[in-house]
Amino acid sequence: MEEKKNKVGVYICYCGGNISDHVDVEEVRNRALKLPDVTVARTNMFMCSDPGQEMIIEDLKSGKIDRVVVASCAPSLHETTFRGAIERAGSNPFIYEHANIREQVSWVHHGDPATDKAAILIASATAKAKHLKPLAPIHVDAKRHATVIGGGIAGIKTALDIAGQGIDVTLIERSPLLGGQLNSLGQLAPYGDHASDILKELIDQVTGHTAITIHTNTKVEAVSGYVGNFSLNLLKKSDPENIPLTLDTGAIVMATGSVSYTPFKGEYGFGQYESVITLPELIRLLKANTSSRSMLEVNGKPIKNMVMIHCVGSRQIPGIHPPKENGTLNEYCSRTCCSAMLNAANQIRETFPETSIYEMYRDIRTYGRGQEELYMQASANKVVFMRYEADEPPEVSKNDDPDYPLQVRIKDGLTFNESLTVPADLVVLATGIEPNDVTNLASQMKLPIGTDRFLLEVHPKLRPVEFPITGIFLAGTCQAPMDSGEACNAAGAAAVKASALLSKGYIELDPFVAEVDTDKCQGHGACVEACIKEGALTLMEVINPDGNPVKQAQVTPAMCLGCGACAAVCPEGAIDINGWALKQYEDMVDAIVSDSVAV
Amino acid sequence: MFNPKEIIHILANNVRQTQSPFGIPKFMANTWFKDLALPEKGEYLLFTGLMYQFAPYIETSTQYLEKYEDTPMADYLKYAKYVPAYLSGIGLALMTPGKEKKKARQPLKNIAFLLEQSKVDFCYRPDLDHYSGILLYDMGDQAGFVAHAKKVAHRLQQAGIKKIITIDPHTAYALKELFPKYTGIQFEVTPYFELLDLDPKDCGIEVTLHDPCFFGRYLHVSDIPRKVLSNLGIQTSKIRNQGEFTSCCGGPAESISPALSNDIMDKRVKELETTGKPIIAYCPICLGNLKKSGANVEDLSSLLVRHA
Amino acid sequence: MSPQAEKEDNKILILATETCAYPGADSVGQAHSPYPANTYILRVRAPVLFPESFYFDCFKKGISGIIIMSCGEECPYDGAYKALAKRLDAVYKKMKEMAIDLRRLRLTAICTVCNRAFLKEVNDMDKSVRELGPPLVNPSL
Amino acid sequence: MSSVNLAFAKELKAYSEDTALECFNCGTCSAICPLVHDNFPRRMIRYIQVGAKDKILENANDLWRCLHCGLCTHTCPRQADPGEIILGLKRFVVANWRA
Amino acid sequence: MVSPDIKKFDTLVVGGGIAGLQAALDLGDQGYTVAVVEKDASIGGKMIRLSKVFPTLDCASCITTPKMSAAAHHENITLFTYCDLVSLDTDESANGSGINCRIIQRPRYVDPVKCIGCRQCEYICPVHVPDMEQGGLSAKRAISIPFSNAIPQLPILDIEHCMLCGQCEKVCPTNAIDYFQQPEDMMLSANTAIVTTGFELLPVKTFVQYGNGSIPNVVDALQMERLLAPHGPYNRVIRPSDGMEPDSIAYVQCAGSRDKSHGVPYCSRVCCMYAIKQAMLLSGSLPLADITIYYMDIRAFGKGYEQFYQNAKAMGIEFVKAKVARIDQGDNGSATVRYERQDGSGTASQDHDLVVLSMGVVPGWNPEPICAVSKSTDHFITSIKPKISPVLTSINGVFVAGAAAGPKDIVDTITESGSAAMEAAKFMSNSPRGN
Amino acid sequence: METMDTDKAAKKAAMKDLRAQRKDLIEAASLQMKKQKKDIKAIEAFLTGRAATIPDIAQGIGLPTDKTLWYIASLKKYGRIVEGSKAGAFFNYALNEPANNTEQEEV
Repeated sequence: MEEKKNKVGVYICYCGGNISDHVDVEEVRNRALKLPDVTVARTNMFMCSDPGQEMIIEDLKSGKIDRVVVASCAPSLHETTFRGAIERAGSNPFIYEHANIREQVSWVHHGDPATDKAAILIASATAKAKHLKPLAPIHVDAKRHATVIGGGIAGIKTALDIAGQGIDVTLIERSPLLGGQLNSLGQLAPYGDHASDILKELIDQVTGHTAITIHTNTKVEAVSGYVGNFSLNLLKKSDPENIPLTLDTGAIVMATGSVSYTPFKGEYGFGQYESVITLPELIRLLKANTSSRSMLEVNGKPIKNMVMIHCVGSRQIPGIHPPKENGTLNEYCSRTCCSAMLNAANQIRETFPETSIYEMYRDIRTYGRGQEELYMQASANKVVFMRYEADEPPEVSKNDDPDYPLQVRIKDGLTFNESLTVPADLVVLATGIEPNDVTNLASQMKLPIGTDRFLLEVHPKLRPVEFPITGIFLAGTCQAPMDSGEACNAAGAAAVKASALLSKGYIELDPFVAEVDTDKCQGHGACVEACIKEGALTLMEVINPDGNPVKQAQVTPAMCLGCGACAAVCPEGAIDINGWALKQYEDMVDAIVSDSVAV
Repeated sequence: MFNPKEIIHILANNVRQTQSPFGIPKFMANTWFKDLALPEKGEYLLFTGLMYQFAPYIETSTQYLEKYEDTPMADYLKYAKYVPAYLSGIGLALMTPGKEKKKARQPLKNIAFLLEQSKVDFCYRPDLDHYSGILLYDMGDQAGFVAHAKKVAHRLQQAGIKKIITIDPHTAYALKELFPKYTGIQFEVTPYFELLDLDPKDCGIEVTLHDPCFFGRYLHVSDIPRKVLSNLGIQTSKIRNQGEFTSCCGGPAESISPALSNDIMDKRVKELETTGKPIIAYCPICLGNLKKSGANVEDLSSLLVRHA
Repeated sequence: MSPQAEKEDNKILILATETCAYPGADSVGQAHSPYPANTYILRVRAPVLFPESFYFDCFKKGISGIIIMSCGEECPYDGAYKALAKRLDAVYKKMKEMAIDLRRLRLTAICTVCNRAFLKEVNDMDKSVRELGPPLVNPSL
Repeated sequence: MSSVNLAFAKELKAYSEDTALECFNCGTCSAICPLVHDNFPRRMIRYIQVGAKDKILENANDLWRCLHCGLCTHTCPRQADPGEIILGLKRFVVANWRA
Repeated sequence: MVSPDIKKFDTLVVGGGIAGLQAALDLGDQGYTVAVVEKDASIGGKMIRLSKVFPTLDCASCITTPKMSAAAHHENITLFTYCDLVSLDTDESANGSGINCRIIQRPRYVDPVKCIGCRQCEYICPVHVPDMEQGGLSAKRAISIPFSNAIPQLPILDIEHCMLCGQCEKVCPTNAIDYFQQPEDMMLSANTAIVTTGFELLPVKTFVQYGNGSIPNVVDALQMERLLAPHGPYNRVIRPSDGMEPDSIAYVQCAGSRDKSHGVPYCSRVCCMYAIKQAMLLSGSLPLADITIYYMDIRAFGKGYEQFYQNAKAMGIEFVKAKVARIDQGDNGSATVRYERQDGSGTASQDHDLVVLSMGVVPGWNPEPICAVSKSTDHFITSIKPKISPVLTSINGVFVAGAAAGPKDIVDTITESGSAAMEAAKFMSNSPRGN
Repeated sequence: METMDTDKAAKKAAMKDLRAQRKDLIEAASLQMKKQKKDIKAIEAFLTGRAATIPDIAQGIGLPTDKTLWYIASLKKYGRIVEGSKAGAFFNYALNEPANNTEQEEV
């Protein structure tokens, strides 16, 4: 047997049956041991657990291994865990390679093919591992400054929180006014706080804060740069000469907010009958209403019977609800409307006792603290509830009765599916939440957008306020519908991440960037031509060991994206990506085609 | 099922004419105290509400109703209203076996004895002991109930009564909750077992207590008889539906649908019998109903008297 | 036939981008949707890394089919996708010359939640390579 | 198809505590009722909520199947007191018969 | 005067569940020192005990373990597990900060320094005790590590069930067993505190309707999580009464929530989604089983939740709008649920092989009389500014996050924990006592 | 040596005291352990040479089915029992032969 040059340790996880139910883990271990570079192969019920990690640490410390391959779940879950373990063993975290044998093997294949494939993936990871070398994170100076895009409550709160940590913040708002959607709200569910009071408190703080610069009426035109060193081009609408402002910043928080859904013409009679209005319109009416009469008045007319219809433009179902002109459908729940509807109903019933209210819902979603109480209160206030199914929504039509210009017919689930008619003189539609269209900005910044058209976080639990692009975060209703308190929590969470990132004044980045083999580089310049990031790769004159000036490629690591466009074109194979080298892939393919471990 | 309209009519008429829902004249039903020398003055008035006394008659009438439920005969019920109440009542009284009537007296005698043993300063005034009208209330004859309750309450008030001992749950509920609400007259109402102060013993037996709905759920006093029993060393077995969650014996449905009543009763008896212990009731309706199903049941007062 | 060939002739190599397609494949796993096991997914930062020769080497080594699962226009490396597309044009051209069936190489965009698209691509390729068999590319070419 | 009538709840007020609208139609009362019968008492309560007076009078006899045992009231998650509502309806119906 | 025995930290986190760990990590990453006080023997809270989590269906353990591990190894974070919080005082005179607390670490009867986690003691121990980590459905030994991925990996000797036979002591290779171990009293001080004490489920025992916990095969949702977890008591879903693979499974929603008669009038917020999630997992592992969810309103309000619900419907999971009023023991180990058919066709009794109760969520900790932080009528800790910063409590410098401030799912909990860490950091930046 | 002996003696005395202190708990635990030992023995005897379902085992040894499952689950956890094929809606359980001398978590 030949002496093993590399010392790769292979660690295979049972994942509590998740893997071992379909992959013969012990068999895979035995096959891995036969691989030319593997000196140790071990298994564990949970590789990510402390005892699992401890195995790796022990083997590294005792010198049995100098490269680590863990075969377990998707690398997105535990790559950092194992890199951390390697670091704790005093080794360089980048001597690590991951084999994904759960999401890409045991959960999709069964029986012998699963075991064979797991073994091959480990062989291939091992082939890559032997080329791994210790790397050091790239140190990038970061501007201790953050930019918050969007001046609604989430944006304001984010700005205040980051500034509270002694970091300068610029807050950018497209409209002339800070406060966003909260400006159009009145008494908030469930505790009755006034939106205006909340805004006043926060806006006073943010405008008075010395570390916060506010640009209202300002649009972000362009974004460039990278973590710690972003650059934004701003355009002030008030500026007649349209001179763009440039802003250098270390981190960006997207807090671009949302808008209320606009029903299409004829949706529950909207745009067809003037007595059909949206919930935001009702809230505006309530804010403005100073009448001391016992009935709510709309356009001078007292309202005797009001029907409120839930889930308008939310929870839409393909095949039942017609899509918008652009083909979109709001399949999500808008989260806040149930409580807002009940809150409005309670206000009306308590202020205008002669106005009766019928609420037609699919599910009452008073999920949060103090919200079920709103529902109870509405019942105590004699609001009548009726329930409809998505495929048989209430029908709003004209009524012959002069007292009630409209009637709403509903097949009421609560009344044993009987058809009931409610005469009405006002119909209010609980219109949902839609994200502001930030496609332009998002595509410039490479931010993912979900199928629901909201900005998409990396992972709802692991990294709920982060984007895959380092240094850019998100908060508030640009991510999903949420109420004011929830948006503020998201703001706090985004702010804490941004603060941690910027607090030191420098950032450590993944070292996966291009590196030039100066022995091989002949200065062709093909790589520089192929490079997609301006400034990341340049041709420089250097003095070769013979003392002669030659041209050679040089990488600016903080700028390099690590895409590898350069590696593909170098005729000498003199440039490659650290940790993701072309050579490694070639060897991986060799391991895959060689069936040595699959027998 | 009988037509409630007819039943209510008869009951209301009876109460109006004879102060008794079944038309039984009080002098015929209320005789339990006659051989006891009960004090006529005391801190508390013992107020039986005549429920224990009426129980055997209810049973007789149910037997007849049961025969005719859901038969064309049920329709003849409506003619009952043309028969004077006291006549039908006396008929009912005559049809009820004397043995049953005698048995019905025993709990009342027991309770008087237990109160004496517990040195409760109480009196009994047959002239003040009236039916509470509760059945009218349960049937929805609000006007009939209020008219009757007002009469009863006024008499008690005029007699200067402040504190009342009740024995059955229905009367207790009527006097405690309904009288203040509908007559505006309030008494301090205490179920008899709450006043018992018996010498502690160690009987070492176990019984299954069936809580009446009104004591268990409405008046929330079902833990008190348990304490009284435990003081005598009598364990009460735990069943799923007890206390606030007690199951109805079916009794109150008797007059409208004896079949339904039987159904409910049988289910309840089955549950009570799972423990294998003697069953104890403390409501005349429950007692009668559970007995009817053949359960081994006796009144709480009888058990207490035996071990006090 | 060699014993190895009996094992699995038709290997499919999938180059899946780290930000989109690779988590997309994970998402298929999370949904426990089965697909052929002759697929080998390599996590790549951007497929622009691979020179033309890489693909031919793969075919020479015995890989039956290659699917490049990129981020498409969502690619975090601005411009990389264009370069990749251009390179693949050249690859296809050469494949034609070498009489390698064009179905053996696919470029597609797979997002993080594109389960159905992923399955379709994989199954289609599997069908193709089963029909075509292993590539017989002259190693000297 | 019938039209709702909110005024009915007001009419009932004279006979009962006004708690019918506290009910959120979970059906616990009907399921727990020893009557084991036809969505009772929620059917009645729902008819009060939407003001279906005619339906109540049509099915009035059902009310007297209620034993007033209180189990529904005890288990009502909204404490709408269905037992008392049924008693109130009995009073309303009796008054209606007598009227 | 500061006694040398007092351990000083920037922030004290009460509760080492996902909320506490996230807050600790967010503070630790900013350079603040954090003490995490946990009552259980392991950190990880409720989340580490779950199977998979909605709406992404990734395994709870896979998301929790990295955070547990990161917290355990973080240079700025110190864990105090198996500790009772005895007092938590705030010294208002110290400029609103000045948190002093006393904790008592219960004895494990195992020396944490000597123990190498080899589990020899566990294997040799002759006494079986119900494993509450597995919902009591299987047994562990009287000395055992709490669960496979517990942190720290130290066994606990259950003194109530120990025969003192000495076998574990004999077998231990490092002499780590210490039968004489005493509770350890510790004093901690900090500038800020974050309360992340989580939740508990209402005990089934108190529900007569559901049989007081005495009807076989009626389990609560957390027990069901264990049945579904790959390392659960049976490694598969079978009935606890006799090991039968259930053919029909029912979920009883709002079991104790939205119910004034049980003193929990509020919505427990997470039950709809976890019931749907469990139903989906079940239909994966038992494709032929009928799964019914009895509900009042489906509250799928979060990001991706409604689509998750619609998927479940499309998968054939039956949703019945009804509140189950009563459960009785049925034939052959089944449980019978009684409910009203909303369509007007009367009352129904349906037998199921397994019934899961989505029990109401109640606070995991009552601050009285340990800490003066105020509670609301729902007994959860009061949030004084629910619209601006839900993490602020009645005490300056004391913050709250996660289910301690009302029932909350993991997504909202993690975000709120970040928010609490932010507020604590801000408080310390502004406070003269801060670092 | 002498100090060690005294240490040992002191430890012994302390253990004696501790046992006296915890007398009731120890008695209860011992009783429980004996019952468990008996039950487990019965299960193992029943399963010798055959696989059986929970109802079969329970009936065979006269234990309630839930308690039987509890034991089986626990024995399975520590590798003494393995789950076998499905028999109707139930699973067969068998002894893990050859009986492992060293206890291990099931994998």
